[in-house]
Amino acid sequence: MTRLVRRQGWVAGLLVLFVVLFVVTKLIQPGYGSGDFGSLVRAVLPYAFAVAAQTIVVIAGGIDLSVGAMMALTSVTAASMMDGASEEYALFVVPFVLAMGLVLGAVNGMLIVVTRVPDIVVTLATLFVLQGAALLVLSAPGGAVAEWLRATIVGTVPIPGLPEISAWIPKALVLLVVCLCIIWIPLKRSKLGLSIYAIGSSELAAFRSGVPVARTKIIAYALSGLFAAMGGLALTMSTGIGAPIPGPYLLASVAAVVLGGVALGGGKGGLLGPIVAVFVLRLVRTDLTLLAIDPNVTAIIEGAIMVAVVMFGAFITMRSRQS
Amino acid sequence: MSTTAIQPVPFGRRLKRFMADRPLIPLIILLVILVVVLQILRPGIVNERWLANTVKFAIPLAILAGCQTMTMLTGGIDLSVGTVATMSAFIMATQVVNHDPAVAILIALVPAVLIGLVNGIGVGVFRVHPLIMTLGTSLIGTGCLQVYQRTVIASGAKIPPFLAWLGTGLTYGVPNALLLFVPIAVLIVFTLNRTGFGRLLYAVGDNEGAARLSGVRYWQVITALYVISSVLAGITGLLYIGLIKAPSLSLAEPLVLPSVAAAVIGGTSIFGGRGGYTGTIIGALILTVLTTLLTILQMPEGARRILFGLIVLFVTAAYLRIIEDR
Amino acid sequence: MTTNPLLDATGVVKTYGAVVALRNASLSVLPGEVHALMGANGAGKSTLVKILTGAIRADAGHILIRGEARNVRSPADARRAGLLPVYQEPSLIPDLDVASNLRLTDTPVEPFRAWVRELGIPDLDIRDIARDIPLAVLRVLDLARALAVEPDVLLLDEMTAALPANLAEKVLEVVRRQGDSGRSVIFISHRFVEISALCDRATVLRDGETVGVVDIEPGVEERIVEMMLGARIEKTRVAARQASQAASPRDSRPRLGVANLRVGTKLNDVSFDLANGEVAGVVALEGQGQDELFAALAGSIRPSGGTIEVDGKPVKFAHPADAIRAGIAYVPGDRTEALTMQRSVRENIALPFSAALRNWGPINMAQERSRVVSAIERLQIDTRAQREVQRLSGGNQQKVTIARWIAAEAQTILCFDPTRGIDVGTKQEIYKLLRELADQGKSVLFYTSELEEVQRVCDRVIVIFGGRVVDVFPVELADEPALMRAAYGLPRGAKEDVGILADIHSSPVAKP
Amino acid sequence: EAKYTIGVSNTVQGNGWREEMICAIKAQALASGEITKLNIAHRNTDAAGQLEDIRNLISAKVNAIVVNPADPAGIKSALEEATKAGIVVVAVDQAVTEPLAYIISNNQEQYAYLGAKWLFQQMGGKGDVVYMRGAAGASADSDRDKGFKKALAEFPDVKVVHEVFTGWQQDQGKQQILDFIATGSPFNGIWTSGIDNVIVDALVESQTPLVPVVGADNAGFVGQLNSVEGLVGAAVTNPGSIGGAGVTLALQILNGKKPAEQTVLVEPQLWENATEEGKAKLKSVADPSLSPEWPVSISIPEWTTYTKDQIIACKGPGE
Ligand SMILES: Nc1ncnc2c1ncn2[C@@H]1O[C@H](COP(=O)(O)OP(=O)(O)OP(=O)(O)O)[C@@H](O)[C@H]1O
Ligand SMILES: Nc1ncnc2c1ncn2[C@@H]1O[C@H](COP(=O)(O)OP(=O)(O)OP(=O)(O)O)[C@@H](O)[C@H]1O
Ligand SMILES: [Mg+2]
Ligand SMILES: [Mg+2]
Repeated sequence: MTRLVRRQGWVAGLLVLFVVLFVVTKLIQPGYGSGDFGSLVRAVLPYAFAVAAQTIVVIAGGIDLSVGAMMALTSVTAASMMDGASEEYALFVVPFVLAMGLVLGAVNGMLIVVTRVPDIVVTLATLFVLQGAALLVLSAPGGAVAEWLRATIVGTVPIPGLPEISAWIPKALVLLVVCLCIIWIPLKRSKLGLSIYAIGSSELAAFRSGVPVARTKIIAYALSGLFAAMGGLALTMSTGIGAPIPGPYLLASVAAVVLGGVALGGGKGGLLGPIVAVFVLRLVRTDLTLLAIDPNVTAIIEGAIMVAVVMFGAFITMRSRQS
Repeated sequence: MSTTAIQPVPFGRRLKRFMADRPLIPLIILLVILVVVLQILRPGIVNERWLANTVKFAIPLAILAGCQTMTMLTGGIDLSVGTVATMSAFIMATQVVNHDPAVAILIALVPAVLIGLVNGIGVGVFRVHPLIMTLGTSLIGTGCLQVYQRTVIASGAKIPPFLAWLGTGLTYGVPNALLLFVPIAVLIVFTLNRTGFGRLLYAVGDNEGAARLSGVRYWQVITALYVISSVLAGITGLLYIGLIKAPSLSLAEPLVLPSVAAAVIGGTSIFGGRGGYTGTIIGALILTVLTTLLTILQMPEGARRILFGLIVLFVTAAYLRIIEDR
Repeated sequence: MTTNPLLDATGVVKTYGAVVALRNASLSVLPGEVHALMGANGAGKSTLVKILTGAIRADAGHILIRGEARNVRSPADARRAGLLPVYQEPSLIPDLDVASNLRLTDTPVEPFRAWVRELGIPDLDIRDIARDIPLAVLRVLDLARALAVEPDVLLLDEMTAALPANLAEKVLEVVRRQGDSGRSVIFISHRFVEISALCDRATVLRDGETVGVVDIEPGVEERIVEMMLGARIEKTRVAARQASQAASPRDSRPRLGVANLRVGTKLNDVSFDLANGEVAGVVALEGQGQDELFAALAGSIRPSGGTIEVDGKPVKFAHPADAIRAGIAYVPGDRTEALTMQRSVRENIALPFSAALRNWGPINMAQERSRVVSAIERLQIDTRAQREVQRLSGGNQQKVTIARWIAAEAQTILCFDPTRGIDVGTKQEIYKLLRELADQGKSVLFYTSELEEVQRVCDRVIVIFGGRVVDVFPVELADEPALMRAAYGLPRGAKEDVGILADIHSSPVAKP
Repeated sequence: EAKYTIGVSNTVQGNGWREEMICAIKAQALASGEITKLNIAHRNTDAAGQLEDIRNLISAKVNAIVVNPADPAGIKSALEEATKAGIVVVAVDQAVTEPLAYIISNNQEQYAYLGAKWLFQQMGGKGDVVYMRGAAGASADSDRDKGFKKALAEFPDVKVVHEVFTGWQQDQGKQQILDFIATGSPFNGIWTSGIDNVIVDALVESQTPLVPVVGADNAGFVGQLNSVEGLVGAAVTNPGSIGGAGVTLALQILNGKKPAEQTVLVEPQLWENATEEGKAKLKSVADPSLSPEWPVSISIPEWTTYTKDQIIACKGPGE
């Protein structure tokens, strides 16, 4: 029990924080309802995939500066492929783009393994490469998206007889949960998942325990690429276009990873924490808008929240270590 | 049983070992190669004027990369340098309208010291990861700057002539900025190699526990470090505004990632405990020359970026290969 | 004998830049034997083990497993070939719990549990995170994990070095039986007792070269030492310390006074004095509170009660810096805790000079150099690979941790198992050094897991059991049986038999 | 009589033009006296982020939204939701594809065309031009590119000798032009996408013969056109105060005065210093007290009613 609290305490704290923020939102804007919650989830979508992409490599002891650029590239690729194409063609585009993310992620991993240059530098270099590639695909925002794809994140999942509840289950949320779980849960239970934690915790010890370090690292980056590609698709699905300039997803993903209780340095944490952290951060944004806070002050508030939460976490660990 | 005779070491290996012991040499060779490529692509470009320009633009980058080098030695990173430099530049340019330049510069360095102090305390006392800590303070700093700029919209902005002289001027073809940079570089190199504080940076980054057992107080070292880093960033901002002469709210932000890259290309480990400043200076020069190279090449912007990424990766990998004697 | 060797390595070469770790090493292990690999610090034992198990690549050499040349490129390959190592450093993944560590290596859980119990740890929770487990237990878990897959060849690199006597006994017991059941063990240790109790043959390395293979029989120790040390032999002969040599403390006022010291639940009520010019030994089984005692005296953790006096003045340490200012230096048993591995020997030794705020300025290089060099000479540190401490062998690293405080002229040195993993020659040097320090009027508190060292070095013995001082006696009375009894919390003069396999958890409680 | 809440969404922060736009919105809201509260979402983000901001504004139940779109098509879905909820949507600076939204915009294509055409005429219809664009992949940049190419097509003897993206960053622009100057390649004119005063600086510093330069109506550049000896150039207006006009339009619609057309284009003007007439105009619009990154056209006649003091104070209702 105490072990569970110790390991999941941070995530639980974040969930509580989210609920508190939700109540606060309701107080600020009594009309805040299921539709607005749907908007929140749709806003969360690209961030959540970006943060999942980041989480997996951070757990593996790396960092991926190219997530934002990867999302941009996959997004413009999807949008330009679907531009003027038939609705059915999208059935081919989606797997193609996902595979592209997987492969490009694996290339990231291979470059790290082969060149032995630190992750942060390799992914900084691929950040430029992917950005460049995105500009070659589309030199300005454009492209299109299949209608059915767009519809997968609009509206709610109907549950017969329970309209009250189903109003609170946006399709975007279902899509998010399904996409994350389909990869994360089997991974977490497999030996591969353990290996990813192992190389993040101690590469030497992992190598000596017989973990194929290079292969595991490449797979971690490949999965990161896959999540980033989902993020790119989510961008295209919500905007209907592809934009070659990366959005603010890189820094946001790093911040959410840390807020979610994943140690930069690797080996610790899970996916749930960072995802909840994303929800919290997006809801803070909503509240700032609802409160009509001076926009120049919002940057200060967001920065301060980030620093304060992380300091608080550091403070707790310090206290618990002393006792 | 006969011991295997010591065979003569092949030339290739000897050369490699020689380079490994003097990591600056391969780095300088890489730099020269880039310059030669540039000269081949655009014959005549490598002239006195170009050299002066390159040095002028490399200097601010090199000083910020110095901040990264020092923080990276302790296993940290300082992502707030861009914001700090921008803040001090912007504040100086707007304050100098109503104050003496010396006073304006002092006012401009106050936020630098404050941000450094907050970073240092966050990292050193509360043990927040430096990446997050400096990211957070740079967000806060940017926000504060936004608020500040609203109060001075009407006051206009000025660049004190001596900063412009320092930033853009040449004396006998040599950039005046070197007057500022050479002492700073000497000071950083000296600090890292010949002072107790420098030793502690390496020690803390390598094994904090060991440093503690030797009586080192981590928070003191880290706080001092981040304050120094911030002040250097502030000074860079003043120099940069002298060079660019256009105060803007994102003036030095584009230098942040390159400053990290310059330190890494220069052989400083982001995991701490290993590296030095001389390599970083060459790293900054390499990046600056590379930027020129790509500006000069006429190709689509996308291809340009791809090439930039590939070359950075290649240079770093080649350099690591050379100095790693395995 | 006609049996073919299970493992046969010849002409193994490994160089690190200018440092030749292995020049021409060979090793041949027969089925069913426990084979000792011996050599002074830096002889290349660990390097050879790493090569055999695929953790590093050799530059040259032939390795045959059951007569076949197999390409062992990684520890995973080695496992498949039936070779399982326990390296000098723990290999459990720090952030995973024990159960996950087992899964990662495909280790069956039940046999593992059985081995762990057999090795003397009855109450292991396999959901504990490896990081939270003490070093000695981790080593045992590493061994149990290796045993559980029933390897053909088990390679144990200084397995017993970090273990307290009771756990070491169990390990020896178990390893012995491995040989009996037809499997082979390569056993590295600097302790001759263990070698003679356990091994059938020994391969001796010197400076990266195999200089001989001998059968272990009574009296062979002398020959092994000769082979190991070569020319160094003469300098290191130091007889066991005679009781009559014990220096009487010169100063009546104690240098260090500890009264009723308590730390959490581990250390309850410890009181003793340490005089100037005295070496006091601390003897305790694993986990009796000695770690906490040393940490509290070193300023690393805060005591929850009691007082510490230095030179008669009460002190409170909030940080190791405070202890250092009071002239108390701490040498941890685990050298990775004390060294900055990527830095030079010189910087490691000089580190305390720069620690205080007022010493952050320019360094007087000439002065520093002379002090560092004299400390290096005094401890005879092998500085061939001095640009990075991590390239030094384990024993030489250990010396650097002590040299630092010799250079800084600390008045009181707290040595926690300083001879862990050190060869005989170096051990003698360290004993001599500690005595010299005492003769210069310094004081030393010395914890050791090897009881025989007590007689050689200490003036007085402080025995700790269950977080309390259960006995203090002069070195004259400290023969091994007496120490062993005391360590188990038995009163002096008690006649109960303390078997080497006695279970500490059910052993009689100390009488106050 | 103040009764409306207006939401604002903008996706670039820290750039003089956008800051002026926000201040114009605030000043106009205050000057109109009809607005109780402004909800401003003003940060650096992409189209998806703008969708989020617009939806938050819908949640906040504003009466109208003034939006500077990150991309015309990318935010259609949120704008649709807004118009469905009965919120008046006014896009400024760029068009949007949502049919029910109103647009009051600077004509970016025309902006580039006007400046480029003037430049090519100054060059005598032939020679080499340096083309310093904005940010690669931004839609305003590609609109301007169309205008530039249109002008270029009219002058077959003009060649683009060097094309780079400044990313609308002063320091990059300066380094790029200095690098180009160092190559020694001759050039006869420079077209910039608003990173202009550093270009003039670079020419002066490196003692290169001055060539005609086209920029935007930023205070710094306008000052240079008036003061730098031998500089011939033109500033094309691209008023940031369009934001204020957006507020005015939104209020008109809320008050039932719908414009005849969905789209109202504010045509750019060109101020040059090649003629005496132009010089006088430039002298009259120059404003050295402004931040050099701010456009000098701080108001748009007929559309904005605030005073200069009000926009500089940058305070909205209730502040
Ligand atoms: N990574 C390395 N780089 C350079 N030199 C190394 C490296 N690893 C080991 N060496 C050198 O190789 C030699 C043999 O080291 P090794 O660790 O094998 O000794 P050892 O016999 O295990 O000693 P000990 O008993 O002290 O553990 C030493 O001189 C050491 O300095
Ligand atoms: N740069 C240096 N080079 C060589 N030795 C040094 C250097 N700096 C300090 N020392 C020596 O290291 C030891 C520790 O220095 P430190 O000044 O910290 O001692 P201290 O006991 O704290 O001083 P005090 O007793 O004066 O308060 C002293 O013996 C000092 O002489
Ligand atoms: Mg060893
Ligand atoms: Mg002193």
